[in-house]
Amino acid sequence: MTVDLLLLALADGVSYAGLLFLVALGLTLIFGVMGIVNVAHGAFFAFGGYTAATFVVALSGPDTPAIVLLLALAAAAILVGLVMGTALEAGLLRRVQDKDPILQLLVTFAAFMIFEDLQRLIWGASPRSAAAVVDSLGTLELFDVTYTRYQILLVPAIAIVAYFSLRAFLRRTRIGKQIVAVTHSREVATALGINAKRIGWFTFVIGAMLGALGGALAAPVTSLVPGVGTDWIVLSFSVVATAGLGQITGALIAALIIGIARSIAVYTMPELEVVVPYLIMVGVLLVRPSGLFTVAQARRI
Amino acid sequence: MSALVRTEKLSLAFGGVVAADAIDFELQAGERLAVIGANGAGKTTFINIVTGFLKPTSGRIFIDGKDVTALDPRRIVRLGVGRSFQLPQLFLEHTVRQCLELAIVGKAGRLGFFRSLSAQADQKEIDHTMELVGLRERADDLASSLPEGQRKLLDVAMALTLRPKLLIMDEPTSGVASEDKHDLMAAVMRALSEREVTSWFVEHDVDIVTQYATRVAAWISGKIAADGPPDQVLADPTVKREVLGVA
Amino acid sequence: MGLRGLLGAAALAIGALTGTSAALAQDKPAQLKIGITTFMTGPASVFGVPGKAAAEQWIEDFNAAGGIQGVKIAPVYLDEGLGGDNLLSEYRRLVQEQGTKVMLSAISSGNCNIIAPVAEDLKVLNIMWDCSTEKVLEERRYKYVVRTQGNATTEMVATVMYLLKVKPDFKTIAVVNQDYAWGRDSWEIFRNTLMALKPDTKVVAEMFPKFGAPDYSTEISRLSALKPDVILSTAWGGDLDTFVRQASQRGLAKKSVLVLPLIESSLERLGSAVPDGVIGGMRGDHYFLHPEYRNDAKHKAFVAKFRAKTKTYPIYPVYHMVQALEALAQGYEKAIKANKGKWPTTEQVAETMRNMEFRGLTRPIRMRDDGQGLEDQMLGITKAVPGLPFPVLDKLTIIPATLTTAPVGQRSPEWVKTVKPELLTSPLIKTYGDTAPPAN
Amino acid sequence: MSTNLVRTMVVIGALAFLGLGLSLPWLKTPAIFVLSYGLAALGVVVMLRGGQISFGHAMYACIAGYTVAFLQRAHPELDGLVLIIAGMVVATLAGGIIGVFVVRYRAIFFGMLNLALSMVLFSLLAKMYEISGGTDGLRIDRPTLAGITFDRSGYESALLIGSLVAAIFCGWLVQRYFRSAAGEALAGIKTNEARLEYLGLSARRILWSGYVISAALVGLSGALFALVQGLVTPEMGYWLRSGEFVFIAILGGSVHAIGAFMGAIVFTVIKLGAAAFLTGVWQMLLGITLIVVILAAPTGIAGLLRIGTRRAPEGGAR
Repeated sequence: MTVDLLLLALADGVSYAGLLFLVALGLTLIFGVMGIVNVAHGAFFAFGGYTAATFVVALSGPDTPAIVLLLALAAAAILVGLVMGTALEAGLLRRVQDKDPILQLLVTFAAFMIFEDLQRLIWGASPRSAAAVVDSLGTLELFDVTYTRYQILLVPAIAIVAYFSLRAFLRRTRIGKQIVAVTHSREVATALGINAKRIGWFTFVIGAMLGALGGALAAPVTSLVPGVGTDWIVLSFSVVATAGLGQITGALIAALIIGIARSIAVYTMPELEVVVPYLIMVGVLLVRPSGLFTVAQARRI
Repeated sequence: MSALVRTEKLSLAFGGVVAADAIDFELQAGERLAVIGANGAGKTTFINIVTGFLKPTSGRIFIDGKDVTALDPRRIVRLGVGRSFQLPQLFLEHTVRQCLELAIVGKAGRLGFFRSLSAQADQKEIDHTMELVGLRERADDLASSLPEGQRKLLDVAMALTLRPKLLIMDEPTSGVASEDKHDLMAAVMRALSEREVTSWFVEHDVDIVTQYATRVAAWISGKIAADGPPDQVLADPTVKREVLGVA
Repeated sequence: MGLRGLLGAAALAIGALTGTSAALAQDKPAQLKIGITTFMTGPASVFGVPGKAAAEQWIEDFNAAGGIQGVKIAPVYLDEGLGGDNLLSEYRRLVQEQGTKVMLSAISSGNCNIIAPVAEDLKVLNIMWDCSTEKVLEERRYKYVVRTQGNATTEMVATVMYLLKVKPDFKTIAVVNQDYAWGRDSWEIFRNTLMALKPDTKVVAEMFPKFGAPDYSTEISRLSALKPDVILSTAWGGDLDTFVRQASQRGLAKKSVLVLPLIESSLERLGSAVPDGVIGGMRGDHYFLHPEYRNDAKHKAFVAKFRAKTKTYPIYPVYHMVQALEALAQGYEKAIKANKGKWPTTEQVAETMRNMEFRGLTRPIRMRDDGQGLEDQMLGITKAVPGLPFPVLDKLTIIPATLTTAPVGQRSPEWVKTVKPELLTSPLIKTYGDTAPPAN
Repeated sequence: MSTNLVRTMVVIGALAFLGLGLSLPWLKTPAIFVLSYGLAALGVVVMLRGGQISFGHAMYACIAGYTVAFLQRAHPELDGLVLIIAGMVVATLAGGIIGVFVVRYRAIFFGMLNLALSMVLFSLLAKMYEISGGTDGLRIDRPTLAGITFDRSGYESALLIGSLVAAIFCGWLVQRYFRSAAGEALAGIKTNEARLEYLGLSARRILWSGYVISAALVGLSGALFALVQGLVTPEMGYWLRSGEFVFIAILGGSVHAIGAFMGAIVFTVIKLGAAAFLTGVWQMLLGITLIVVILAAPTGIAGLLRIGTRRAPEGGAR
């Protein structure tokens, strides 16, 4: 494992971590506010990807500028996030808010099963891709290995922008502060006059958009097939659990750890590539049950 | 005969807040100790430390001369310490009878996997305890259906069925209607005297303290400010100002 | 009626249920029910869906022409995309409940491994129409299971021979195969053959990404850094599409020669994304620009009708489906003749299909005694040509199956180690020049 | 009152299973799947009683299944019953060892750790092609059952009878466990774990014994599934399969052991029914069913039928 191979592994690892982070960010944000792990989050990823692929294929002509295609990806993410986020939060989760958390988790599992078939009914089963986006951005050389600008520059850049803008949003804007308040305690926040219902919906839609954005950004580099959502749910769980539920900065670091470890595994022990995220997750959970970055709260009696 | 409970320089701090400040304390068998103090003075925390729920930052705890500092609640309970809680800690989805059955079976230590719980538990003992605290006619109702006062009773009853040597009660009468407070304490004290059980209870109502306690200890910000016979401690000027709020 | 009574009743019932299977059917059935398993979902649907279209088209024409002595074929399609265990339950339901007599299954080598013993158990004729793992027929003698196309050995030995003819002096090779039976078995045979014919070759990387793995970027980065002379991938369907697309985006083909034995099925979908100079195959001699058969009446008619219906040229799974159905029809015809005109039993048809020769759309196939079909292999090199939106396979060479298939009863991984370099110069190998694009 | 209702339902259910098996041979395999899923869901119900939900319990079905496959590959002559018992024992041992770590966690962390462990097993099995046959899995040839060699349909009937007996026996045993001191203490963890500690009981040990029982039940389910299917694949341990077991447990209800089997029947009927008539939407139908059940009957079918409610424990006060 020479140094330049390590750097190559880092390049791929960071790019993969970008996608992982975006999807995990949506999941952890929703957990922070709603207190449930949304099993249907993988459906946001899948629908985001498929919608993006449909838009890109429709728009891409021989000379369509890259910016138009990128906007198509963003539009797909926003549209999917809004529609599906609202449908799931307002339509379903609000009805089970007071029920046992196990039942809330299962409602999202049921929603996932519905979305899975819905996706096949809409887009069929043959693979879809939005490769035109990657071609439109060209390539660059790194240690005389050709990389696509899309994967090495764009995806990590979007992930970083998403991280900082979300942090700034939560710290500086009014709605952002309300979200943080509801995250810490829904009762106290409501007592202070915060419309927890509206905040819950708003955060859920933001989380859904982030999940969909992950899918939209993955569309150009992968071929979307039925079942792609299922893998991404468990992968995002591994990031969120490693970081600690509700930890945004933690999710970025955990995504980097898992993304780079997975990429290094391809170079050294390709057999273990698929197992790496879950080995890390088990390792961390055994040592720090509530994740790397969460302080365990003492039980009050 | 060594003290039933003894602590040496017991201290615990949460961040800046000192919950227990190097407390030396002794409780002899047979005493009926009432603990008074303002909210946040460390009364409950001290109980949590002695019963093993919280680990002290320094100091030692002895029960019957045995060092229990490192033990968790389960082992301390086995040494004959029963405890009831400020907020009743019940099995809300079980009936009153089942809560008591679990307590008795817990005392025995062996949990059967096949015979039903009600078959394994000593029903005579349970009926007697329910009679004592007046929950007999609510035996088959869910714990969640009980009003606050009866929840307190059940909480104390569960500690009683453990036949403890020492019964620690954290504000047993708070939440109980004022006219029932005395009936509750009378019933509990009757049960305790029936089995010579030492009792240590946190109480805000001065009448209850004077009528049922043989000794009073006043907690002020993590320390024992005064400790002795009830009338002497209640007359102490710092206790009157800090604890009782009397000018 | 407590628990004990129940157990007594259960013991009684056990005797009643162990009856024997159905009696021998002699008279001509109203229709011949057959089950066809193919991928209708998942990455492999780019394979399974055209295969299904070919079956529908062929059966429609065949029934119109009178079927098997008046008996029409009634197909039922099962989706291999649902996974092994679901497929197995549906397979059993078709045979046990709906009395299906013949099953054409499967595409995935994994599914063939699962289904073969069950077919033998259920005593149903099972034609392996597209899966290629040689282990199925080499590890056990089956009575009811045959394969109407070549196996991994036939293809991999031919691919190594073609590679050594076109690029004899390469030193290093890397492999990126799908992680399941086909990916693993094909590499084992390819490597053993290569080591037998060119022992000094160095394998620099062996990678097996997950079947249906959507993203090869990390693997491609590693291959770009290693710069092996040759990169082999026996991937197919959606996985191959993704791999070739990402490889061409990052210019992998400039530094290494790509050897993609199943590329023919992806050419039209990938179009200009396929660079020139890729060594490619088609698991047989199934190419609509086949030098010997591009003007054959039966082949041209089928290609034209298929293209009209599906707007795409037929790919090799289409040819394999037609081959299986042709073999089935000719098998029944021969069995009826041998059975003095009466409708044959499944056992008789299975027996007849063992040593018969039949023709699909290209070169005829000879079925061996162990149920394995001998299918000649054709390989070429990709080249963009005007007038066609996707590259053609040029410098076509056809290598007869008799040279590259392990004899009956021998295990392939060991047999390929005995392959001699003289095989490369056998007179039976036919080579053709440039491939002209289609006329229309 | 409720026990007679349960007994009659068990008898009717058993006769229905046997009757269907007799008349529609192809129904035997799905019927065994129902019983196998029911046993697995029963394992999940044990955990639900303790207030814990695990999204990884299918790993024990996977462990048992692969044990059967490996054992048969090593000793082809072994009888089916020996294989089932061996599979169940190995799954139980695994549950015991993993349980020691897992019982330190509660709620979402308990679920996550189980999920992570099952995904490690799933990924490793899918990867180690030489050993575990990778994603294609391992085939299992038809063993003898209780010494008798059967042809396919006899084998299925014998397995159906065996699974039925196992299901009834396990259901009865688990229901006794639910009512026992250990079972009620497990339910105590759900409502107030601290109180258990203050009664001198170790919540971890109680949850551990429940975890081992659930691993054994899911193991038995996996071994039966492997034998009737004749194939084990990593999918047996995938998180979706664990999700299905939880689905069935909630659908059936955790108030009584029979709930798990009711849930399994409804689940399989919808899955097979939808697959046959409205191909490709069976997952959606199941999803809708689950939502309706959660909204309308959170205590599941068994809860709806007021089976085994707390109101009057068996025989009232003695």
